[in-house]
Amino acid sequence: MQGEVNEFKPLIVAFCCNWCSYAGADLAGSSRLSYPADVKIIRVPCSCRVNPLFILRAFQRGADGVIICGCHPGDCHYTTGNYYARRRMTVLFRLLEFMGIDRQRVRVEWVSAAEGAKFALVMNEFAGAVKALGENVKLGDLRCKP
Amino acid sequence: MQKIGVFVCWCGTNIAATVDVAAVADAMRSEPGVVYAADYQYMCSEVGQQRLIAAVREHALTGVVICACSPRMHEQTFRRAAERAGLNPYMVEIANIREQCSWIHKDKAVGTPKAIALARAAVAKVLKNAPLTAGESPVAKRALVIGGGIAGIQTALDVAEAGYEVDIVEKSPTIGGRMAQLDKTFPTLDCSACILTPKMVEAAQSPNIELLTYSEVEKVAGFVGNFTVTIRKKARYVDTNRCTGCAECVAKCPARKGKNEFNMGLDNRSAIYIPFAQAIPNVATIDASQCIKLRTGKCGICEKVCSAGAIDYNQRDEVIERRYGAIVAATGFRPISLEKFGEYAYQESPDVVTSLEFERILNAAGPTKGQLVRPSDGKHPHEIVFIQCVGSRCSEDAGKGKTYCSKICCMYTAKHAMLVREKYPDVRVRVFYIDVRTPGKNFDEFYRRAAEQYGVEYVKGMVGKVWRQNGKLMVQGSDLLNDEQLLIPADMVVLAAAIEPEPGARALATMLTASMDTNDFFSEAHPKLRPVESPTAGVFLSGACQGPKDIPETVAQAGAAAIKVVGLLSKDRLVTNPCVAHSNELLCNGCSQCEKVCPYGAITYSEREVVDRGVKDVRRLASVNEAVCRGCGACTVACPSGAMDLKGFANRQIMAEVDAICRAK
Amino acid sequence: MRYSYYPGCTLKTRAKELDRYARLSAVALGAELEELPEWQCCGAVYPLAKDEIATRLSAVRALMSARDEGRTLVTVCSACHNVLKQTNEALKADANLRMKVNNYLDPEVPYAGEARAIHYLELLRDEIGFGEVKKRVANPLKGRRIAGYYGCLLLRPSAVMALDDPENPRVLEDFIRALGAEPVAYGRRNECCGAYVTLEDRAQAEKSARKIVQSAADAGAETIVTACPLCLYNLKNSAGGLPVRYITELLAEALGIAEGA
Amino acid sequence: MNNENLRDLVVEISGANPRKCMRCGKCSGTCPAYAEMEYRPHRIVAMVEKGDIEPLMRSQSLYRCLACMACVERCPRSVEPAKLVEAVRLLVIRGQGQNHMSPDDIPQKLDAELPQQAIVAALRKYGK
Repeated sequence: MQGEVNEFKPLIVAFCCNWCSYAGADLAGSSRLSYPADVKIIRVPCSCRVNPLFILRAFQRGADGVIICGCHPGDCHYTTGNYYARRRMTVLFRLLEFMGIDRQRVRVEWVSAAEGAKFALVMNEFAGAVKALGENVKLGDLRCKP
Repeated sequence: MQKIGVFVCWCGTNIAATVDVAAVADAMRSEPGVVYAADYQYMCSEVGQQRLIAAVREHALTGVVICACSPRMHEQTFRRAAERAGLNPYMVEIANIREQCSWIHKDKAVGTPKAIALARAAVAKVLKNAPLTAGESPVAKRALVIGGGIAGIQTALDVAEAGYEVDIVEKSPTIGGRMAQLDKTFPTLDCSACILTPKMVEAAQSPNIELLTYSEVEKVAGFVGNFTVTIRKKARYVDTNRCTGCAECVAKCPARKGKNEFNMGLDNRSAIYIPFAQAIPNVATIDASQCIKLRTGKCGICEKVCSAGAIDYNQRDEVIERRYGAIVAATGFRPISLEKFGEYAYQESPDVVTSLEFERILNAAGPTKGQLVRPSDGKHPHEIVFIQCVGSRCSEDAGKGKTYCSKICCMYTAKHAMLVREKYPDVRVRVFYIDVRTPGKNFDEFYRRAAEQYGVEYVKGMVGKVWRQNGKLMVQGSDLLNDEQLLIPADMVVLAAAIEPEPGARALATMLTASMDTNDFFSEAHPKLRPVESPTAGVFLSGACQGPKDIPETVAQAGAAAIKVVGLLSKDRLVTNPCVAHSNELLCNGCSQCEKVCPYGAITYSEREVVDRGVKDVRRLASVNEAVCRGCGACTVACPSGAMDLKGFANRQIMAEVDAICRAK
Repeated sequence: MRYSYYPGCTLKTRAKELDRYARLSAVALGAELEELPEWQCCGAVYPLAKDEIATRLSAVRALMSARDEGRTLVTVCSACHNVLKQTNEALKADANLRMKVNNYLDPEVPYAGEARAIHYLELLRDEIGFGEVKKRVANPLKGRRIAGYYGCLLLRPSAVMALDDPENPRVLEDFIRALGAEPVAYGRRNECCGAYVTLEDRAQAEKSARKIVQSAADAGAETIVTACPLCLYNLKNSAGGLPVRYITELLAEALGIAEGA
Repeated sequence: MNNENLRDLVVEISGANPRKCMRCGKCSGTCPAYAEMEYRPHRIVAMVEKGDIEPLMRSQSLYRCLACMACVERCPRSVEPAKLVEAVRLLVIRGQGQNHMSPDDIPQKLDAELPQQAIVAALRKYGK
């Protein structure tokens, strides 16, 4: 038990769309499929509601990984929201890489309301990958510097 | 100054076993803004709700956080309770500490800190909440049913009976669907047409039902209560108002090589055709791909023989647009393609047929006039082998078939076997089965009757291969109970092919923004408690498009879907979702980015006068039509100036959640 | 067009006709088969166990050698082709196997399934084209009713071999048709001839083979053709009475290059 | 070795999963060596799943399988019975002195027509 006290616990923020992925997370729960407690879910109506600023904010505040989950392409409750999310994140992830955040700390995944097992699998996998990378360096906010 | 109350639910032991609920409540007491925190066994119970109401009043709470099950379960319950206490319902936030915490973590050491983190995030969010008022939108008092099989017909009849207008859109020239193709129905063996055609006639005669046959849905816009649907009425090249259904044209048409869809392609039909005798509407349709006149300009015989003058070679597709309050998907099923099951020789031998083809062979109006003969040579068969589970219950990695049980095959195979033995006692009938699944009223008794009274031989095992040899079909399979491998020289083999959703359902689901499962069946809003509703408001499900089902189940579900439609149409106005976008006109720079990404066309621009820091100015500004906006938030991210925000999921609310979650660091 | 060619051990001894006519016919059809400089026996059967590494190595060497020559690898023996193709696909799909094999062989350039291994029938169908074969036929085998025998090795496992539909194949029938003969399709054309069990229990192998020959005879065939020496041996021994020949013998006969023709 | 260990070993060597079996018996309906086998393919899968490996290891059925892959090809659950047979056979012949066939056995089986590939194949399948 001693060893576990100092074990690195990553902080992971998961943005889940209300219609597919949040429901998928609920299904993972009602199917009792576990994934690390390090993952904390924020409910948004659609993956396209995820403003890149939210992700930057998370990294500023010490998140070790951020994952955005939406409906599968073609299945978006709002028809096209997940396509916007995908394109925005592609651009953002390149920027993050430029800022020195490992590409593996961010991810976009499609999880439907029927895919409880996939949700758990994705979260286990992602949490494992982030854990392996170790603690992230907080992004600085220049406006806060003297 | 906000005053927040936090309520931690035990959910019996569902939460309390792996989350220390008292510790969560305790931790919340020291959160900024929290003036009250408590835990209780069942917050969703009446007593639990009363406690919430009492606390709101006693402590003059301005916002409430419930730490309980998923908001998808009880958000509405708690919003209503808050309203009863005089609080704006949108001042309630839920921390999901059951599905996303207690149920997935094994003990309190892990569960409690996570529950606290989730509760903190909810508190942080509710502090930034603002009261919201839902708007209202009118309900179009008309329903659309897509699919004219027994599911669609029954739903339409029930909706019409309740006094509402309903349209049935059917892609083929007649309503009736799969049930019209069936000979007899289990477990009573009554004739399918005899019980279906009265319903078809009733649908045609009902003043509240309009049949749009040979038509397809092309576009769906709008939302619950206010759908605008574009429907293409395909050209029949026949004036349906003039055609009397005399079928003179059908008899004289020289192009007779069209595959007869009604008989599963077992025989041919003419280019101008009426699908079957009891078709509704009973009018002819020209298959343009087969018609000599339409292809080459020569012929024109049907026009000459038609005494009603109904033939119109110049007819064009007609596109209409209608408004509906509710939409029902009833698109049905088809048997799967058997191309990946070559071991059963379906492609090689005409004497290997699917069960639906066999149904047509048994039917008096079928290609053999109901005579049981081999399709290859018209001879009477002496030995028939039925193979169950062809393409059903396959593993995902098998690369063929479906993972689910098709549900109806055990029963229809017992029916077929029984019908054969009843009419032709000289025919030996064997059924290869893996399991016989007959959970239905009088179903198992039916199957036992096939075995015990009709002498159908049930063989526990599976056929490995079928091939033609010396004019017979050699069927090699295992008889597991007798521990032997059988080699049966059979005359016919009938395959219980798995069923799958009609292929057009996928495109329709996309138009309806209704979700589907991995097998392309429509998903229900809740597998147990909302089985006939799609997760998309105003879209309902009827029949096999939601999953394999037999006729009694389909009819029951069709009726259930109808009452949901009636419940919706009986309202004059619907409360709209207040979580919609809005633009801060002082920040808007008129760039139109939001307008471009809006999937609903809810954003418009106009020149308006604003007063910015005391200065009057006329600017080009975005405004959101709240009745049309669905609240996805695409515009909020597209907006470069930060003018666009989403009520209920505002930037500052989500930022506050992020901050709260990250506070652990 | 030049191809690497893997004959296999049986083609050097008992099945010389299969080999000789494969080469001669290829030349007549404008394809050049160049035997791999050094090759070893492929092992005759593909190991079904995951932990068998050593028994896969000779196949890897052959594949690697074809890759290094930059040519497609053609094999006419069904058994050799099965081993080579399955080994190649396993190396593409299984990273663990790939690592072990490369550790063992330690090649200059690690091997990851880059070679393309095709069967002689695929050479005829996909590279040369049966239409072209038909044009070059000098002695059409008119009126001959010929049954193509696939056995198991050409087709299975279909997800890996991907040569034809595993239950309703047509490549041999199309081949026979291209030679001007009449193909006879019959039920047991993709059932096993008894294979190596002939050494363990000759009676069992004969029984299997007899059923196949009977099935072909019932369908009215005069001759059976195969691409596998072991199939030919088993079918001939089955006392079924039908002549059994190699596909390349038939091809050479139709092209008019068979000796004594 | 106890039953569970033996089962785990067979599963590991074969890479096949007998738990996926739904007991349809299609493997036994398809097997061309069915008549020669004491334990039929469906039974072999069930025995491996149960851990009943020892009777299988003593059975001649292991040497009757043609590895023709018909059961693998047609199985609706992709259980791959042929791989299980091969794994059990390997458990036997990998033991010291347990070769079912050795090069010394070959000369008496030879005839003038026997192709080399048959000998190589038999030695591979029946020996180390």
